[in-house]
Formats: sequence, C-alpha cells, structure tokens
Amino acid sequence: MSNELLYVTNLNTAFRTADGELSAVRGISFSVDKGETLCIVGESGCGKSITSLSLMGLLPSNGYIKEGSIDFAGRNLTTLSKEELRKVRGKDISMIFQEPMTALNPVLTIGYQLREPLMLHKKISKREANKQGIDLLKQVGIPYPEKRMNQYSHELSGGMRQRVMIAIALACRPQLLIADEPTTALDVTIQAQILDLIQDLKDDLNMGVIMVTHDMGVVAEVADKVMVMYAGEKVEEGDVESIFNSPQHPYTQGLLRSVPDVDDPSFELEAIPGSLPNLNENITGCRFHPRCPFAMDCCKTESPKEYDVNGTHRVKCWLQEVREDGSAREKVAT
Amino acid sequence: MEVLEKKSLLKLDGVQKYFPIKGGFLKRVQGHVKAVEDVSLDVYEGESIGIVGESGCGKSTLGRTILGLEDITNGKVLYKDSEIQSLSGSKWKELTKEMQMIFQDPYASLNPRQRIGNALEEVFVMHTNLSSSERRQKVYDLLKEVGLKEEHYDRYPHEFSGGQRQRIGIARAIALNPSVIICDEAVSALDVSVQAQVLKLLKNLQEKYGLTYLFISHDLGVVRYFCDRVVVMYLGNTVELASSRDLYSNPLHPYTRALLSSIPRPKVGARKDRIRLTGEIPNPANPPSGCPFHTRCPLATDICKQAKPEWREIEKDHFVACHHVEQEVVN
Amino acid sequence: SGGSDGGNASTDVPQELTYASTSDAVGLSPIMTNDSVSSRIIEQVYETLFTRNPETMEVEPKLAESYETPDENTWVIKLKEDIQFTDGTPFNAEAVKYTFDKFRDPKTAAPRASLLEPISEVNVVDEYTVEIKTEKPYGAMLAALSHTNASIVSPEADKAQDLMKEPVGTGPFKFVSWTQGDQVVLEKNADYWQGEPKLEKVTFKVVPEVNTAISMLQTGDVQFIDAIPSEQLKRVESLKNVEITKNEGTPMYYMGFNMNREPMKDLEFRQAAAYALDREAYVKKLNGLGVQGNSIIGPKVFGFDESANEEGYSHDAEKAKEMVEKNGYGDQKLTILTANTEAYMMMAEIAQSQLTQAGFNVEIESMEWGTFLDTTKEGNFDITFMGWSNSTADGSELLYPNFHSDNIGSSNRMAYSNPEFDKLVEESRSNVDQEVRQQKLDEANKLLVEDAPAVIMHHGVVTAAYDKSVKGLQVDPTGQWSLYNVSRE
Amino acid sequence: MIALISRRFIQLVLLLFGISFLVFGSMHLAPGDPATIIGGPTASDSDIAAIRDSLGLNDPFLVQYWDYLKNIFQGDFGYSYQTKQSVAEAIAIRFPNTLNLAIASMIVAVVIGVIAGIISALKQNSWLDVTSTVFALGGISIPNFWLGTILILVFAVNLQILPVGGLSAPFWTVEGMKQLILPAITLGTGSAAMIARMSRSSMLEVIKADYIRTARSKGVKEKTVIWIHALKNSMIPVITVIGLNFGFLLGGTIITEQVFAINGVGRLMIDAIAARDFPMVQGSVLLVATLFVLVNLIVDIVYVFIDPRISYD
Amino acid sequence: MSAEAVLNEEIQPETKSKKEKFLVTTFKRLIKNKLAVIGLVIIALQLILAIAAPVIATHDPLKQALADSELPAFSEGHWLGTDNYGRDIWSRIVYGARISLSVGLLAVTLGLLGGVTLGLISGYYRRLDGIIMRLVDLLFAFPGILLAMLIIAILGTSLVNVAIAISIWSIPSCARIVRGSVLTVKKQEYIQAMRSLGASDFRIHVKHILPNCMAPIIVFATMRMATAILSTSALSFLGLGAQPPTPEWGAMIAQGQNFMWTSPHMTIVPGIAIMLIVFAFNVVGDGLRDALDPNMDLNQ
Ligand SMILES: Nc1ncnc2c1ncn2[C@@H]1O[C@H](COP(=O)(O)OP(=O)(O)OP(=O)(O)O)[C@@H](O)[C@H]1O
Ligand SMILES: Nc1ncnc2c1ncn2[C@@H]1O[C@H](COP(=O)(O)OP(=O)(O)OP(=O)(O)O)[C@@H](O)[C@H]1O
Ligand SMILES: [Mg+2]
Ligand SMILES: [Mg+2]
Repeated sequence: MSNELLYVTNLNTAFRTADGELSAVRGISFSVDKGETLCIVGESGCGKSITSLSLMGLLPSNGYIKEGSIDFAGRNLTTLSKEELRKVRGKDISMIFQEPMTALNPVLTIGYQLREPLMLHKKISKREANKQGIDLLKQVGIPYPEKRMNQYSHELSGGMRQRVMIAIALACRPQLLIADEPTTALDVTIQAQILDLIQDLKDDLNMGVIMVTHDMGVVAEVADKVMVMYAGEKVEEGDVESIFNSPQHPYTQGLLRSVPDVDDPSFELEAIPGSLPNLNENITGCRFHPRCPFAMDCCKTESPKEYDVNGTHRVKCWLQEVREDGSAREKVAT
Repeated sequence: MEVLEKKSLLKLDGVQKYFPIKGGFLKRVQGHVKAVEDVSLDVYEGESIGIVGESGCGKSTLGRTILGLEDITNGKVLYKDSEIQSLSGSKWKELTKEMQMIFQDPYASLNPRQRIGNALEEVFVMHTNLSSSERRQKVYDLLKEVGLKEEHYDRYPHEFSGGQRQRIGIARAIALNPSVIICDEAVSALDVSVQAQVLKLLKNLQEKYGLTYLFISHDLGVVRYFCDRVVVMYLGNTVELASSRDLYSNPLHPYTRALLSSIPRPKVGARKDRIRLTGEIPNPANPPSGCPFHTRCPLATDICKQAKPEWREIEKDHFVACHHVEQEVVN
Repeated sequence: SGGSDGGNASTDVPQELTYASTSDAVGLSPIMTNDSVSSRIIEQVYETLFTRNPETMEVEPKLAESYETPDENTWVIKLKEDIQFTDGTPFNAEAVKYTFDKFRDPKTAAPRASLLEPISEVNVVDEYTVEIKTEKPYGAMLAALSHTNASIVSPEADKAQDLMKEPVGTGPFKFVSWTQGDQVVLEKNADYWQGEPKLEKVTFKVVPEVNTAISMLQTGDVQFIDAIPSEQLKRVESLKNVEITKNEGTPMYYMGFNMNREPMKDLEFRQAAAYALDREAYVKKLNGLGVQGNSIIGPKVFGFDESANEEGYSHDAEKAKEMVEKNGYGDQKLTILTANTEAYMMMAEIAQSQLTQAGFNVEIESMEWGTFLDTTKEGNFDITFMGWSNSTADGSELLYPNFHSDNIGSSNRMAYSNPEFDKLVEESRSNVDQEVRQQKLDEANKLLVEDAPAVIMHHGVVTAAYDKSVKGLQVDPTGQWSLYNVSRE
Repeated sequence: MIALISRRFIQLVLLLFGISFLVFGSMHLAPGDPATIIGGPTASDSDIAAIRDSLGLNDPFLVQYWDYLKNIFQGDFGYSYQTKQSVAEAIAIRFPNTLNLAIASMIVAVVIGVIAGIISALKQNSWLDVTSTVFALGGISIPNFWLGTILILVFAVNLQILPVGGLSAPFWTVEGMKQLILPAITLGTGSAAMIARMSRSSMLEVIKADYIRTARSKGVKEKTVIWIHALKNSMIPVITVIGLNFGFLLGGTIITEQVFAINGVGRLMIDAIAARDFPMVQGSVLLVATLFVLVNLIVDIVYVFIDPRISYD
Repeated sequence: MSAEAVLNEEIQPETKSKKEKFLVTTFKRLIKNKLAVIGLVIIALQLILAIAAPVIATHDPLKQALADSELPAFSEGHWLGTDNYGRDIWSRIVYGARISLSVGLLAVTLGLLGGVTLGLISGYYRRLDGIIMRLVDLLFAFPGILLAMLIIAILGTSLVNVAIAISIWSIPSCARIVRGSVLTVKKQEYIQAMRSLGASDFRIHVKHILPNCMAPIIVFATMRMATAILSTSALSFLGLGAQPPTPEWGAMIAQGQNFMWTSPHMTIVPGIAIMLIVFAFNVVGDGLRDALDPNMDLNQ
C-alpha cells in the first residue's frame, strides 16, 4: 500500500465575474503523504486559500474547478457526488478557515458547533460529545472551556475563535488537515502549543497536513515539504531544508529576505518590489517576470519549464536553464 | 530614536472593561468577563507602542475601548487632554479624523454590500470636500500604496483574499492621515513580503506625519522591528512595559520571558528550548487573587497568591508588575 | 288541529328548527330594541294585544278580547283572561299598563318610543280592562298596538331581571339561552294559552354571511332563512331540498330628493329624474324580489289604492332628455348619497347610469350606515335612496314620519313640506274611522306621487327559504312570521 | 430581560391610556351618532334626544372620558350602548374563539410558509420555486372571502366532510378541530404566503455566508445546514412577520369570522364601530392593543434567543 | 469663477456615470433573471393598459346594459364577459388598472417611507425604541375602519387619501420588520467600523444598515401591493376614494363576490389581474434582491 494520501494534478480553479472568467489557480500539482506536512507559502492573494477550498469542494458560489483531479485516498474528489463528498468532509478531511469570525456561526453556541462533527461522525451521545468538546477546547488552550461551550463567537477574542475553529477541525481526527493560516491570531506560546498538538496528532494518526502560513518560523518548524505559489501557479516545491537553505526561485528568495528577524535589532525589512498581478492580467511568459530582478527575454515570452533541483526540490524558472549551461549569466537583467 | 521631548498624546488612566455574562432562561446577568482589568499608559506623540500578550488577554477590547466603541466600565481615556468617552456629535467626528483603528477581522469590518472602492471613497466623502474625481484618484493611490490595484475598486469584499481584505482595512485607516492608528493585528494575514511593504509604508507615514501607533500584534518579530516601546498584557493587566530594545534583551516578567522563548525562528532546526507554561489557565470571569499570572508562573510563591504585584519602574522606563523581579535581577 | 295530522309522519324528525339571521339580536326586550332580528325572536316569545291577519291584512285581537272607542281619544280594551306569562305572572291590565308606561317613559329611552307617542295615559279599569287615552285622535292605534315593539312584557320579570337578556312573555316559546353573537335558543311553552306549539326547540343562529347561510341550508345545518338578497335567489332556487316563499310585502324603497336644495326643489327636475329612471329594468334585476309601481303606499299597506299607480311619471327617456336639456340640469354636478349596503348600492349604480344617460350629471357617494344616517339627517345630500319596512302596514305610519313636515330634521330626510299633504296625513292619523282614513291616505298618496319628492324604486317582496321538512310556515307581508304553527316532517 | 419585561408593562399602561384617549376622541370626531343608529331611521327627534341622554352623550367630551377612566380603574369596562351588555363579558365570550382561530391558522401558516420558503430558497429559480411563489402570491391575492366560500362549497357542501361554519366545540375535540380546519386554512394562506416569501428571501441572504461553508466543511448533512445553521440566522424577519400576523389574527379577522360564522372579536369590533358603540369599541381596542404589546414583547424576547448579539440594555 | 465652473463640469459627468454605472450593472444583473424579465414585461404591459386605456378598451367601462348582464367570459362582443350591470369587464379591467396601480404604488411607497424611517430609528436608538414601537403598537391596534372614517372626516375623500389610509396600515408592519433586521445588522462589526470612521448616524442608516435590511423590505413591499389593491375596495365602500361606477380592481372583486355562484368570472378576472401584477412585482423584487446581493452568482 502506498503512503500517498492526496495527489492533486493540474488543478485549475476559476471564478465567474462581471469581467468574465478569472483563473485563480492555474494548473497546480502536488501531493501529500500520510504523516507529512506540506506548507503552502506565497504572496497574499496568490490563490492559497482557493486551492484549499478547491480540495474541500467548498468554493464560493461563483468559483468552480475547471480542470484537474484530486485523488484522496484512492478516490477522485472532483467526481464524487455531493453526498459522498459530504461524508468525506469533516471526517477524513477537515479544514481550518482563515477568518474565524465569519467562519463561526454567530447564533449557535461554541458548544453546539463543536459537538456537531463529533456526534455526526463518531455517532456519540450529546453528553459524550460535550465532554470531548470540552477536552478539545482544553487541548487548544482555551481557559474555562465549560463556560466557553455556552458562549457565542462574538463573545470570544480573535485568537479564541481561531482556536475554536482548530478544535472543530481536529475533532474527528481527520486523515488530512487543511489549515489556512491557523495561528495568525495566536500569541506565540499558544501557537507553539497548537503546533505541538498538530504534530502529536500527525504522529499518532499518521495524519497528513496542508498548512497555509506566512510565518516562516512556523514553516521552518513544522513543514516537511514546502510549496511556494505565485499568482496562481506553483513556482517552487521542495523539502523544507532545501527550500530554506537553497531557495532557487527569485520570488522564494525575496520572500525569505522579507522575514523580520527577532534576534537582530538592526534588521531592515526588504520587500519584493511591485505587486501581484491581477488574475485577469494577461502576462506572457513567467508570471513573475515583471517583478523579477533577473528577468531575461525568454522569461517574457515563454512559461518556464519545471526543473528538478534535487530529487524532491523542483522549481519553475528559466534561471535554472541558465545555470545548467552556466553561459548565459550575462543575460540577467538588472 | 531617542524621544527628546515626550509629549503624552493619549493617556489611559485605569481603564477597565467588563462584559456581562448572560445565561439561564431569562438571560440574566450572571457575572462579568473582566476583559480589561486595569490599564494605565501614556502614549507619546510620534511613537509606536506595541501591545502583546496572550490571546484573549484584552488587547482588542482595550483598543476598541480607547476608541469609544465599547462603553468604558471604569477609568478614563484622554486624547489631547479631553476625555474621549464624553465626546459627542461633531467633536466625535473630529476625533475620528485623528484617531483610526484597523480591525482585527478585516472581513467583518467591511460592509458586504459596498464595493471596496466606494468604501474607501466614503471616508473622503465624510471628512473632506474633495470632488468625486479627486476622491477617486485618492482611492487609486491608496490601493496602490497597500499593494492593490485600480481594478480592485469595483469589487466586493468577498471577492478578495484574506490578506487583500486586511490591506483594504489598512488603506481605510490611513486614508485621512490620522494622528493615531490603533492597529489590531494589522498585518497578521499578510505574507512577509507584502507585510514588509505595508510596514514600510506605515513607518514612512510616521516619519512624514509624526503618526502614533498602538500596534497590537502577536508577531514579536514585527513588533521588535516596528515599535519603540512594548507593553505586555496578561489577563487584562499590563505586566511589563519597556522600550523594545530593553524588553527583548532583558525581559523581566516571567510571562514575557516565556513569550519570547516561544518565538519560532525561520531557520530549519533552529528550534530552541522554549519555556512551557503549565498550570491552570485562569478564567477572566473569575481571575485569580494576587498576581494574575501566579497559576502558571514558574516562580510563584505564596505572596503571589495573596497580593497583587505593584506596577513598578525597575529600571529607567522599564516597568514591570512582579513580586520577584528584584530577586531575578539580582540573580 | 292542523299540527296533529302531521304528528304521525313526523316521528323520526326532531321537532327542532334552526333559523339563521345575518346579525345578532340587539336584545330580547320589545321595549328596548328596534331591529328586525330582535323582533323575529321577540315575536315568538311575546305577544301583542292585536295582530294583523297576514291574509286579509285586517287587524284582529290577540291578547285583547275586544275593544271599543267611546270617544275619539279613548280606547277601552278588554283583555283575554287566564293567560300567564311564562314566569307565572298573570297577564292583566296591570301588565299592559306597566309595559306601555315603561315604553313611553323618556327615562327608558325606548328606541321606538314614537310608536306610542300619541298616547297620553294608560289606565287600569279592572283586572282585564285597560283604557288608553290620547291627546289627539290616533287613527293608527290598532296598527301600532299590533307592532312587535308593543308586545306586552311580564312586569315581575322586568323588575327582577334584564329582559334584554332573559325575556319573559306570553308567547308560544320561552327563552332558554343566548350566546351573544352566536345563537338564541327557545323551547316550547307547554302552557301556551292557545295550546302548545309543535316545535320543541327553536334556535336563532347568527350566520353573518348569506352565502354561508345558504350553504348551511343546503347541508341541513339550518332549516330556515329569510330576506334572501336578489343576487342569491338563483342559487337558493337551485337547491333541491329547499322551498321558497315569495310574497308581496310592505317594505318600500325610494329615491328621495333634497327639497331644500336647487335644483331638486324644482318639480320639473324631479319629474325629469323620474322619467329617466327605467324602473322596469331595475325591478327585473331583482329577480322577482320587487314589485314595480308609482304609488308610494304599497299594495300590502293600508291606504293603498290601485289607481295611485296610474299617477306619477313612468319611464320616458325622451321626455327626460328633453327636460334636462331645456333646464340645463346637466350643468350642475349632483351626488347620489347612498348607504353602502348591497341593495342601496345597486339602486344607486343603476340610477346613476340611467340619469347620466338622460343627461344628468350625477356621481355616487357611498357611506357607511351610521355616517349615512347622520349625513342625511343633516340634509347634506342631493339625491339619496332610502327604504321603509312599514312594519305596522299602515299608510299613516309611512307618510307621517317620512314626508310630514313635523319630521323635517329627523325621519323626513327629504325635508318635504306641503301643507295640503300634511293636513291629509294628520286627518288620516287622527281619524279612527278606517274608511275615512283609507280615503285620506289615498288622497295624500296621490298628491305625493304627483309632487314626487320621492320616486318609488320598488315595493318589497318578503321571502323565506326553508327546508322541505318544514311545514306550516307563513310569512307576513311585513316580513314577520310566527313559528307557532310550524312543524317538521 | 426582567428589566425589559417590566419596562414593557409600564409602556403598556401608558399606551393604553393613549390609545383609549385617541379612540375615544376619534369616535366622537367621526361622523355618526350612536343615538341615531340605535333609533334607526324611524326614530323621531325626541326619541333620539332621550337615547342620547340615557347614554350620557350630552356630557362634555372630557367628562365622558374621565367617567370612562374612573370606571376602568374600578375594573368596569362599561356597557354596550346598544345591547346594554357588559363589555368585558361580551369580549370574554368572543375572545376564546378568536384565540382558537388565531392559533390554528398560525400553525397552518408557519408550517406551510416556512417549508415552502425554504424549499424555494434551496431550489432557487427552479420550477419548485416558481410554483411555490405562485401559490404564495395566490395566497395573498385571493380575498379570504372568496377562498373561504370556495372551501365551504367543496369540503362542506359537496364533500360534506367538514362543517360549514360555527365554532362551538372546544378545539381539542375532534368536532372542534373539524370546525377549525377550513377557517384556519382560509386565514392561514395569507400569512403563509408572507412567511414563505420572507423565509425564502432571508434564507438566500444567509446561505452564502462563510459559516454555512464551515458547517459544510464539517460534513454536516445538507438538511441540518439548512434547518439549523441557516434557518436560525434567517429567522429574524420571519419571526417578525409571524408575530405581526399573529397579532393581527388575535385582533380578530372580520371576513373569515363572517364567512365561517365564527363569533369572534373582529366581528364584535366591526359591529361596534358600525353602531358607534363606544364602550364596546374601546374595550376591544384595549384588548387588541394589549395583545399586540404582549406579542411584540414575546417577539423581542425570541429575538434574543435567536440572535445572541441582540440586547436591549 | 470660471475655473470652478470647469471643475464642476468635470465632476458632474463623473458622478453621473458612477450612478449610471451602478444602475446599469444592477439592471444587467436583473435581466439575467428570466422570471424578473417576465415580471418586467407584465408590469410594462399593465402600464400600457393603464395609459392607453381609451384605445385598448372595447367598450365604455361605465355603460350599463341591464339586459346583457352577467354574460360569461368569451361571450360575443365581450371576451371577458359582463358584470351584473352588463358592463364590459375587459374595458373595466383596462381602465381599472389606472386606479389600482397608482393607488397600490402610492400606498406602498408612502408606507415604506414611514415604516422604514420608524424602523431604522427605533432599531438603532435604544432610547427611542420604546416610544416608537409603542406608537407602532398603537397604530396596529387602532381600528382600520375608524381610521378611514376619520380620514374622510378630516381630509375628505380622494384617491390620495385612500393611499394615505392604506399606507398608514402598512407603516407598523414595515417598521417592525425593518427594526428586527436593524437589531441584527447594527451589531455587525462593519457598522462599528463606520462609527469609528466618523460616519454620521444618517449615513450609517442609509448607506450601511438599510442596504443590508433590503431583502425583507423588498418582500414586504411587493407583497403589500396585493393587500393595498384589495383594500382599496373596502375603503371605496366606506366612501373613501374611487366611487362606483368607477372601475377599480378591488371593488370589482368585492362586487363580484355576491355573484360567485352564478357568475364567478366577475371575481376571477380582476383577481387574476391583481395576481399578475403582484406576481410581477414579486419576481422583479426577487430579481432586484439578487441583483443587489453582491454575493449572488447569477451566471450559474
Ligand atoms: N469570490 C471571488 N470572486 C473573484 N475573485 C476572487 C474570489 N475569491 C477570491 N478571489 C481572488 O482570488 C485570488 C486568490 O485568492 P485566495 O483567497 O486564494 O488568496 P490567498 O493566497 O489565500 O491570499 P491570502 O494570503 O491573502 O489569504 C485573489 O486574487 C482574490 O482576489
Ligand atoms: N462582547 C463580548 N462579550 C463577552 N465577552 C467578551 C466580549 N468581547 C470580548 N470578550 C472577552 O474579553 C476577553 C478579551 O477579549 P479580546 O478580544 O480583547 O482579546 P485579545 O487580547 O484581543 O485576544 P486575541 O489576541 O485573541 O484577539 C476575552 O476573554 C473575550 O472572551
Ligand atoms: Mg487566504
Ligand atoms: Mg484581539
């Protein structure tokens, strides 16, 4: 039996809008193994959340998967019926949403929302579910969980809401956890606690994790693999050491340079100049080229191929070709 | 960046905010969540003051209370010597021109039925006499400044990504060049590159206009980079206040230390041993007696359970509320 | 007698009858009420001294034995003996005096007080003889005394209880219960002086909607309804289990002109309007529930003479147009004020259309009943429609209130004033010789028809529809009926 | 909450004062005189004067009002001008019928309305939605008179399975229920229509919300998503409409009461107004006002239970 | 001066185009909805009927022909039959559209104005809530007929007064519906955000709370059309407004009810007319709601 949990090939997701069709995700392929953590990083608006939602089959009403397949534990999720998909969700795959305030139902108690997946998928009594729910809240570090069970989302702080979301997602011990910026609203001590919790579950259950985050510290701590996205495309992918130690794509390099360093008081921030192109912007060649300090002529005309850096590390950048023959260095634009 | 003449712009005096807890069949008030217990603070003109602390310790509530969005339970907030809570009508409008807030939840703070272009333009409609084409131009500039595009003008909030929405919130807050901005997790949803861009923008504005920031954040790296001083809050109380340099190099309060030790470093395998807080997490509705941190403090002794530690200036401009600081310092 | 023949056949049908009316009785005291629904019930529970024979229309004694008029202002009435009210109180001269005195007492504020207004004194002569004195001779005395409102009440009961709620009379039925707004239940008076009635129990049910009442008649929930609106007649006629009676009746409906206003003051105007009205077409629309005629006094009312129908102004569209044109009646906008009930609205709509065709410029203004009464009383109208049920079936009781100048400002809504006519009416009222009265009334009637302050729309037809199992029901021309002889088979 | 309730009761008292004064005033202002109506067209001037006097209508307006108030404080709501019955008693006889009818038709309305509305919302723009829309619109555009009469014709006259009218048996008996069915349907359709449209539209408002997505992400059955997660969020306008309609029904519904020969408050009030029976009108208006305040209080309390963010203090 | 003028000139097309753009996009979204288009067509047709009544009507709507009364539909010369006075029903429907549509629209508009204002204020200001809501209760409890009688007594009888009377009946319902929604909406964070931006209460109400309460208001208004048209008849019966023989749909239905057994078409025909118009307004309302809802994907 293979160790592969999720295998996404050539995922294309688009939106219907007043201005026509917009492609938010453009032909992304990746895989997650059991017990593996894949971190997705990339610029804000590059399509990380939409990729996650595509996997869940929960795109906004104007979004749809145009192309591609999502194989999860041997089944292609894109072809499942609504009902079959429903049975997978929450039990086998669960997701932590990015905005906890709007993602929690304002008129149902935290307790209700937490008990629901437990009772549904584990078929346990309400009382039992309540007990387990309290345990879950305790695990995510919420003080006085008994009381919180009866509260509503607007009575919680931002971080508490986020932790409630996490507790809900973890409730049924899924095989695959998709966490969209799960710890942005948490202070570092609790963040560490949550990351530990996920790590433990991963070890215990052999759970696969897809984590979307901006916090490079978190990436360094939890990731096995990292996928870097830019403007709807995957630009680089590799195991965590390789990405951190030898980032290949100019965007990845820029990203890592922008991380503020706590330990260095004199640190100066460095942002990548320019901004993310619009979804409907028609950019020929490499989508990063307008911002790329190394852009070459070929970058403007032709999409880069995918290059293998080492066994696991792949990158989509013409520079690789240049590097391979080592002759065209001078072509690098300033 | 020594502040020569410290002029207090915003003064918090014993600010306290309790929320009623309702329950039972008739939804009677059964107690109070003591979200902000006792916060006194001088915010100086032109500085950035970071507010950090455990999730749920009352940072957002403090921010909202300062702006008068929550009724204050006790205490006073003085802006330029006038009490904010008693402002009304036109005075209030004046104030909002000078004091702005970036909300923690950008999605919820945008009207779902308003195109974001209009949402931004509205700020100018309310406070300026600009013509509509000027306003529009301003909005385009703002969008560009926060890394969005003119094309985004006609979109609705739900058509954005989390980070994009956050930037809209930022754009809205800086639109009028206020003097004070309360940033509640203003950059948390941004990737590091955009974050860097936005932080630079905020810094530039500060340099240009002498802006003052109250910067609530969990990202201690960002706080260190961005803030001149940092307040650490725990369970509705301030527990430590120092310049960021001092705080990061010489944290005194055990909670601050635990916090700093837990920062994940962006290097693979760089994970240090962090201080794990054990013990019971206190309930804000029924905070522990004495020092609020004693239930989880590795140094806690009997006195911590009985007496609330005083807010003391241990070193110059370094305040802390802990019974055991001297002892620590000596050690 | 009549009832006992049917006795055998009727064994399986309970001797119970349910009657439906569209509104609830106001009350069950003849003294304090003035509405038709109340009078339907009162009629079964109480009795009057005299009664009008439904066939001959002659007044006959009922509780009275006989009467004499020693002088024009005195009526001595002998009463029947050995009659008791259902509470055991004996019926005697005392009771009659009590009833009439109470009725006339201004403190009582009886709504129909005008009925006995000419009476100045009621005296007990002996146990069974009363003497009624009037100031002026009162020709319609017997008609008044046969009016339901002049029913005799039990003095004991009236003192002990509220007759409005718990009536006590000498009639064939006695009161059982009343659920306000819903129903009144009566049961037979086993001790009734003429012998007990055949029906055991009678229910007067309130069914506000005629459609529903007819449905109930069809399903057998109700056995008897009356006053069927003309629009519903076809439906009722189609019901297989239902019998319908239609009799010419005393009610009359007329178009009245405001005699205080121009141009209605103008005889020619009124004539033109009368010519313009195609009353034949209108009466046809009533599906047989109306009788056409020019006479104000209807065929079933005392004082009527066939010749009066020849007088007046029958439909002549050409003549009407001519007159309108000649006098420029079309130049002025006039309103037809009408109460918003079906029957009047129909008159108004048809008349408005016909008058318009003749060149008049008329508009309809409809009003709710209470407002209408007020407005017409104040004389704020040009043309209006009104009706009179003639429950005494006596012409004086029609002409005096409606057209006599005494009543301008109240029931003479048209403010018609004609001394010659007034005199004739007064004579008809003050004469006790019925021949003379007939004569005077006829004269007054013809004068009125000529003068046309009012144009008769139609004379009513009283109707009743009842289940085929109901036998022996007879409806008076006044619309009243007694259930005494009714039985079910 | 207790504060809310007690505040409402104080307001209620003030409201009752206000409305009694207004009604009293407008009855005097409106054309039509009780005495003329009692007397009828036959009455002579002196008859009417006597009636006016006996009703105390010759007193100045404020004196009449003051007397009325004084009596009310002694628990006496007066006597009908026309029938001389006690107002309190007259209302007491009719109110149970009205209440029965109101509850029954509200049940019909809520059940049909909410279900139809939700189905419509879920299958937006499908033939199911269009059908339910058309039915809803039929429900509101068909006059009760018409519907009631047709129902009687079909079910009572032709099929003979239900009684034509009346409401004599208590509603918990079989007979009582049978009597209630047709009027309840007649009355319920209008409210059902409104409720259906309201539910549909508010359901559509919330169905796209993020928390619905969250519910789906938990693998919650679509039914639960709708009936729990979405419904509760969309209930506020629906509850408002239910409250409104219930209030209206409690005030009595003239047409339906007439068509089905139901002895209810609506008919009482309309007859009283027609007869300018001031005390009776007053009594019924005070009842209706009180009921409205109570119903609205309940609605306001329900709001808090539906949406915890709402508070009144 | 001249510079200013130039400036102004520049501005105006801008503002206009922005509003225009909003209307155009809303309209575009609206006409994507097939039902809404049907609704728009029905409304347009009815308007044409009303305006071009003299051309379209086959008979004088007031002309009686007692001999030809109660002809069924599809009779010769009267394709929708005649009423109990022999008047041509089609012609009456056509002319009646004028009154029924204008009274219906006016009444609903007035009712909305009053109701929405009261509802907004009462929902937003806790202090005024009690007073306004009790006022609304008072309006509820105040008997409608008495109100109509008062209006006749004080204002007189006219079609506008009919609309006023009917609109007063809608105010309380509308106010409560709006208030209910405001209570939820005002607690949303974006309203607080607007406050912190210094928005005036008026702006918050009109630009932020109101659009987010639109759905129930649209439903209420479109449904109310039916009630408004139907209640016109009750009022004209009392003498307020259109008097017979003026054709008016509600009155036609009321009159026809007496002939339900013999000539049901007398009620059915105007009934269908009302239903059509109410259907039209409702589906257009639905479409509008969807078109105004940015979250709604109209292309699927
Ligand atoms: N409903 C929608 N309609 C149209 N465009 C949309 C919609 N939702 C998202 N988008 C666009 O799709 C792109 C990808 O969005 P996504 O939410 O995946 O970004 P993200 O990578 O998660 O960013 P962030 O880190 O800021 O959350 C963005 O440019 C966004 O503007
Ligand atoms: N409306 C409310 N009703 C009741 N309790 C509330 C309310 N708002 C906040 N609280 C409580 O007040 C406390 C402080 O909340 P606050 O949002 O200020 O925390 P925070 O410091 O901003 O946390 P985070 O970093 O997680 O955003 C929490 O315990 C929260 O549950
Ligand atoms: Mg995202
Ligand atoms: Mg917060």
